[in-house]
Amino acid sequence: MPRTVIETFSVTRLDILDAEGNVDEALLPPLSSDDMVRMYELLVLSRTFDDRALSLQREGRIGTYPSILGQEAAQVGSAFALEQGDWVLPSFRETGVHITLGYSPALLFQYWAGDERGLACPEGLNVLPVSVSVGTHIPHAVGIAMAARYRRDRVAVVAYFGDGATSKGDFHEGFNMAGVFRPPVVFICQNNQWAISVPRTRQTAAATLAQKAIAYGFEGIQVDGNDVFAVYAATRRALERARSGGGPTFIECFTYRLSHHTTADDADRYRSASEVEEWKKRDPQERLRRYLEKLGYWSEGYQRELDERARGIIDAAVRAAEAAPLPDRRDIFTTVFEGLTPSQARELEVLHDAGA
Amino acid sequence: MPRTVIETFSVTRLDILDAEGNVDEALLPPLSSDDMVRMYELLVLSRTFDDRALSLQREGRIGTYPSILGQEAAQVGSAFALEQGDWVLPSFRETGVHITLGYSPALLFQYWAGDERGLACPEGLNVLPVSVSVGTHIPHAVGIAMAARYRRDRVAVVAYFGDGATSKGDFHEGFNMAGVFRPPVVFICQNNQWAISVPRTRQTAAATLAQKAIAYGFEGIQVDGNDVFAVYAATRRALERARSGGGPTFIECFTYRLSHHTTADDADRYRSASEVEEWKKRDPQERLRRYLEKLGYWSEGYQRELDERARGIIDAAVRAAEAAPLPDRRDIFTTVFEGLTPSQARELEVLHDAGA
Amino acid sequence: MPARNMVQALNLALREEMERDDRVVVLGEDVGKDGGVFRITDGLLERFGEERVMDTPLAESAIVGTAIGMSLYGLRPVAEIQFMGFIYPAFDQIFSHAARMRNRSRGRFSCPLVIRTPYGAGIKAPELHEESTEAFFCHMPGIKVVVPSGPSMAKGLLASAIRDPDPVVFLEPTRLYRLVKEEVPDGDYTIPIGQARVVREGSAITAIAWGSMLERTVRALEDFDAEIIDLLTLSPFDSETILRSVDKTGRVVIVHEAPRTCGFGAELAATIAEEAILSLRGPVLRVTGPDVPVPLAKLVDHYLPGAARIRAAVEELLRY
Amino acid sequence: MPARNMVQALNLALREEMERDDRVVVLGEDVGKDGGVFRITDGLLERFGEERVMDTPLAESAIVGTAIGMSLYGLRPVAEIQFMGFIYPAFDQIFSHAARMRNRSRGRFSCPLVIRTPYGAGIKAPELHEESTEAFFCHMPGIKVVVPSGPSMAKGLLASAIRDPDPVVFLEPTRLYRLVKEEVPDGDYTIPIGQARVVREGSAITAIAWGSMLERTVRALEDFDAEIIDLLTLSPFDSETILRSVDKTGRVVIVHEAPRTCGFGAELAATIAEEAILSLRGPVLRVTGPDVPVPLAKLVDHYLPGAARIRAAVEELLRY
Ligand SMILES: Cc1ncc(C[n+]2csc(CCOP(=O)(O)OP(=O)(O)O)c2C)c(N)n1
Ligand SMILES: Cc1ncc(C[n+]2csc(CCOP(=O)(O)OP(=O)(O)O)c2C)c(N)n1
Ligand SMILES: [Mg+2]
Ligand SMILES: [Mg+2]
Repeated sequence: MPRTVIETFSVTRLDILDAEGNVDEALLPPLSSDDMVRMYELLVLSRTFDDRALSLQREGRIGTYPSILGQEAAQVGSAFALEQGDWVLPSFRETGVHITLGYSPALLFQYWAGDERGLACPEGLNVLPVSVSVGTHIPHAVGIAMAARYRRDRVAVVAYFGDGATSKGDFHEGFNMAGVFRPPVVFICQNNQWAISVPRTRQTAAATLAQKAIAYGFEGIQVDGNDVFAVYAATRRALERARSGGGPTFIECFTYRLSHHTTADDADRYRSASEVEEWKKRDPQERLRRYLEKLGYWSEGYQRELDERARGIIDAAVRAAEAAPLPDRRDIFTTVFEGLTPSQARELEVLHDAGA
Repeated sequence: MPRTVIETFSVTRLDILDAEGNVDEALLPPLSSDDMVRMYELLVLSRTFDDRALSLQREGRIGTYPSILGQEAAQVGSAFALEQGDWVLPSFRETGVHITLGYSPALLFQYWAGDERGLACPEGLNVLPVSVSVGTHIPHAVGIAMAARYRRDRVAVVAYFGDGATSKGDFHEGFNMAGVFRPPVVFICQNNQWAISVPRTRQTAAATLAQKAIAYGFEGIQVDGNDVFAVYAATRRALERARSGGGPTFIECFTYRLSHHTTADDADRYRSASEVEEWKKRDPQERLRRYLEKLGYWSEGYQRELDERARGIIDAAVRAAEAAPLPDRRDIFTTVFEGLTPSQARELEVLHDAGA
Repeated sequence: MPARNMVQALNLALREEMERDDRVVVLGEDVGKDGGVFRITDGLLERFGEERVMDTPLAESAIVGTAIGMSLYGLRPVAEIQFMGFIYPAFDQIFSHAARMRNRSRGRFSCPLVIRTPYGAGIKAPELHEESTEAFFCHMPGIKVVVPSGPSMAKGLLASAIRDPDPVVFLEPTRLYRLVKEEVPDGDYTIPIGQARVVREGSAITAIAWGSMLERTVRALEDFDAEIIDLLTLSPFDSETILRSVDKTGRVVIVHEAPRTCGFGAELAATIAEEAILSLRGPVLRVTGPDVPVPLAKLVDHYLPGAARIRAAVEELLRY
Repeated sequence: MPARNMVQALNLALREEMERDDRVVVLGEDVGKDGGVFRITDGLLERFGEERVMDTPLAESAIVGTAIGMSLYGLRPVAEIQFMGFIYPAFDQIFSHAARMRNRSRGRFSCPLVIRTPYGAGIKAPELHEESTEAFFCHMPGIKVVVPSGPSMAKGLLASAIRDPDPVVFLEPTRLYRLVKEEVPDGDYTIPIGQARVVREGSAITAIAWGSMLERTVRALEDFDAEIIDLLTLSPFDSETILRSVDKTGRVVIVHEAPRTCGFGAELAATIAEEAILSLRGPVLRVTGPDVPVPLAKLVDHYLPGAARIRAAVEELLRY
């Protein structure tokens, strides 16, 4: 009766496309050249949105905005693997996911300008409103996936969140529930190394976030989150597993938040410029560009044309968002319940009369 | 850039005393024969209390009571390793811990009879009130341990909870906090295989509970929870680690709840008699008895004398508990805050006047 | 109509709604094999299977959180929280998500779910097993709060709650579970949410109560000319029925077992002070639990409003 | 006395209390290196070190839970919840433990801790960043609730909260953080918990407000003979000061930004309807947020009570 080893576990990491634009051909997922170009264009479009959002915020035309700079591959790569009909639960920093899924950038601008109508997901897409409360949407993904399976729909569900969210009780309760019921759900953590000012190493003493899945009896994997192919491949495999009844998967995308936490934050207070510089070298867009260049799909002219196209799309979105009439003040009442309550009906009148 | 293994983990289990009363001498912790006899007597006393509590409940003399039958070794063995001054946070099923620590059985009876005064821990002992709300006391243990370390007190903190508690958000948040701050805390889970009607296998898909510590970057170990020496040895080692700045440890005591969940439960609705029979063969008290018998410390006469002594202690405790005057009805106000609030002062008068 | 206690009535409502609508599913701790610690879900697992009756891990936030997810997908989950004292870990899910998903998505998504939980004191159970913190949930725009007062109300209101398009917190007075039997109709039978019930007409005073305090109020006031209102829905509550009665009687006593300060009685009294001040002949009195945690068995009877205190309040009012 | 805004006043209070008493420690998300997202804890880490100023993981329940543990051991933790909208995950810890530990242990253990959190609307931040759900915490026997209305009140009340032997929820009106500067005394200076403040004497009407609504109420009623009460402590609240004023004026308007139903205004109105009914000349009016979630930036101004609504209520009352 010695002290016996009763279980062993390992955590693996997937890398396909390196910072110089070299790929591991053996691991490259089946993507056509059109797909790869499309991925690149989505990276560019997401970054263009992000850039514009930061300017709009500075000009006071939208409110606080969380930049995705540096995280585009984690977002585009994972969302690219999704199918029509899948359900997506973003956190609050998923511009690249929204854009990849075809969620209108105009709606996104509207939302960031403080207009709830921006979160009214168009029919045909199943993108839940952003969850401002960190990590608390994770159990919803489990429930949606359980319901989809009950309905025998071949739908998968993806929840996005950050490294900070892994400390939340709802992360744990949701993951544990997912382990027990094994519904078709994929959890994607963008470990961007920071939760506002708290570095990953002080968020948890675990060596990796991926290993947290061990606690729930399903697979956790780390991928290079700045490698759009690795993110895509891991997500695709997890979605296949989900759809085929294989249960949940946890994907840790190892990436970096190159910008401040939000426009209200000053990251220089808590982290070094040199760390940021190091990570800039691993830029997700640049490495795909290099790869495409090697393949002959990229040229400076193409880039100019692409940038222009992206700016055009974003310009139009900003125009559309800003052209939308102000929401009716009665809107604050109309979607709380299916109908108005008696007290709401009375309040609506007061609001209407006094106007202030 | 293949898929690389970046971390590996293993979970170990400690067994020292088997069901036949054989020990692995190499692993036996340093315990004098007096210690071993004392442990045995505590097992017997705990079981005597438990037995009496069940009868008192049937007679309507106390309220709902959760039996510890089968879990005595996990409780006595772990509490035996504690030192004066250590802080203990029980769940609601720790009679054996209370008794081992010297918490008055009379107070325990008073508590189970519905009198809060039973939870007023005597000075000199640091035993928190039972936490009825499952698992929610775990973060308190972390905070106490952080405070003790801040004070440079050589105090360790032990929190007890069940397998069901491992599903709670507070388990996760507390464990994660403990991993990050590494205070002197030991988490002891009595995995008694059931959370009311939910079996361990449906509580979580993890193969062991011990492996959950991997998520938090500290050690988790499984011990045979019906083996008082293994429990003691693991707890002792964890406490030493805690006191010497080595941070938290998670101990999963693999045991079994032989009785119903509480006196309000009927376990026959959800589990088989044969499972219970299997576990009865691994009775923690019987195996220590066999070992002591082999060593020559046990005889039938000794057992008779011991049983009588235990009954005497418990009889006296019941008498003391039932002799306590009813609590004053004003007591419901006096310890909510340090003083009475104005509204409480008014209410106290109403209560006093109307009396109903 | 067969006589049933509240446990049987609730069980019947669940069974019938599950038969009627395959969107209805049940989840919670011990709701399956064990049939619930109060047996409200007894027999449902056998009848509807594991996909519709789910024994969950011990995790209240995730019970409500996954129920939210199911409701977002179009199901009608009925989540059980084993006792109201364990609903607080799910507070954030209820407040931040169930209550707001419709509004947050401007109507694109909604959460038609029911959270059932045993509620209130008087069964001499351990700490946190006797809570009545209904007022919390009444301060959450987007949540409805329903409290039945007996078997037949329980059945009809639970059916309505399950069919309601919005999230409902459904509070079941534990003390009443097996206290009385009543005629409870089989089949399609609902009590509308949002309507109070005048249990007894009277003209000298209006007494408002709900849940297990209703029965106590009715008994306490047998010898008074009191109009007794069973509130049934606390949010949104039926101010019309209340104001109509207050107009008639000019005197009001509100009875609830929750602690006084910021209990739901405060909202009722405030509404009356705002809308019926000119009808009032005396103060609006609240007979409530005091501002303390619910005591354990030995002292709980000093906590709960009793007949003497209810009558004393009415007698005081009648002097105006 | 130097002029300080509320951020500086709170920062000073923390620094001085930490200097005064080594039991005082600070913990929360981003309170250390970053100095807090509103800079309330700026400079404390440098001054007092990592053992007393703790950047925690993102886990509100554990922030409050570990603070409870520290307080049980005799420390005086000040936990920051980054915004009130993220306090709900810690609701169970506050309700089931902080509020009850003293009572549960019959006085053997207690929880002298402070939970600070930015509170209220008006800064056009994202969802859940503009909450004012103070009423929840006022319905928790065992918890005190304090809301300062300006820099000097903030400093004095925070010092009192930290020295208080019981748990205090300390709500900091975000909109006021940098709105005004005031003379704020250095050194040992406290404002007692449990006492309201008559900000302006008057005889025609009593207006009660707290937090950021106070400033708005004062400005709205400049031209009225209103007695204005700054409540400061919501639990336990100072009913004496209120009733004395109502006795004098006979008219009351209560202003708060939380949704009306079961907001703290309900308790005030109910208390007045119970204890001062004979002094009242008209209804007790509440000017509050409506029963909806706080809207985002484009609509939030239609949510918050404004000067026009406050004046309209007063004018209505003056007609009685
Ligand atoms: C429950 C909750 N607590 C606190 C906050 C405030 N807050 C917003 S984002 C954030 C950090 C989130 O970190 P992470 O999960 O890593 O996501 P990231 O911002 O890096 O994308 C915090 C603390 C919040 N939104 N929700
Ligand atoms: C938060 C919470 N939820 C639900 C309950 C009701 N309840 C009491 S004990 C129990 C099961 C606990 O199981 P476990 O943690 O394994 O401890 P055991 O009873 O086996 O000792 C449940 C669900 C509770 N007390 N607290
Ligand atoms: Mg992050
Ligand atoms: Mg168990």
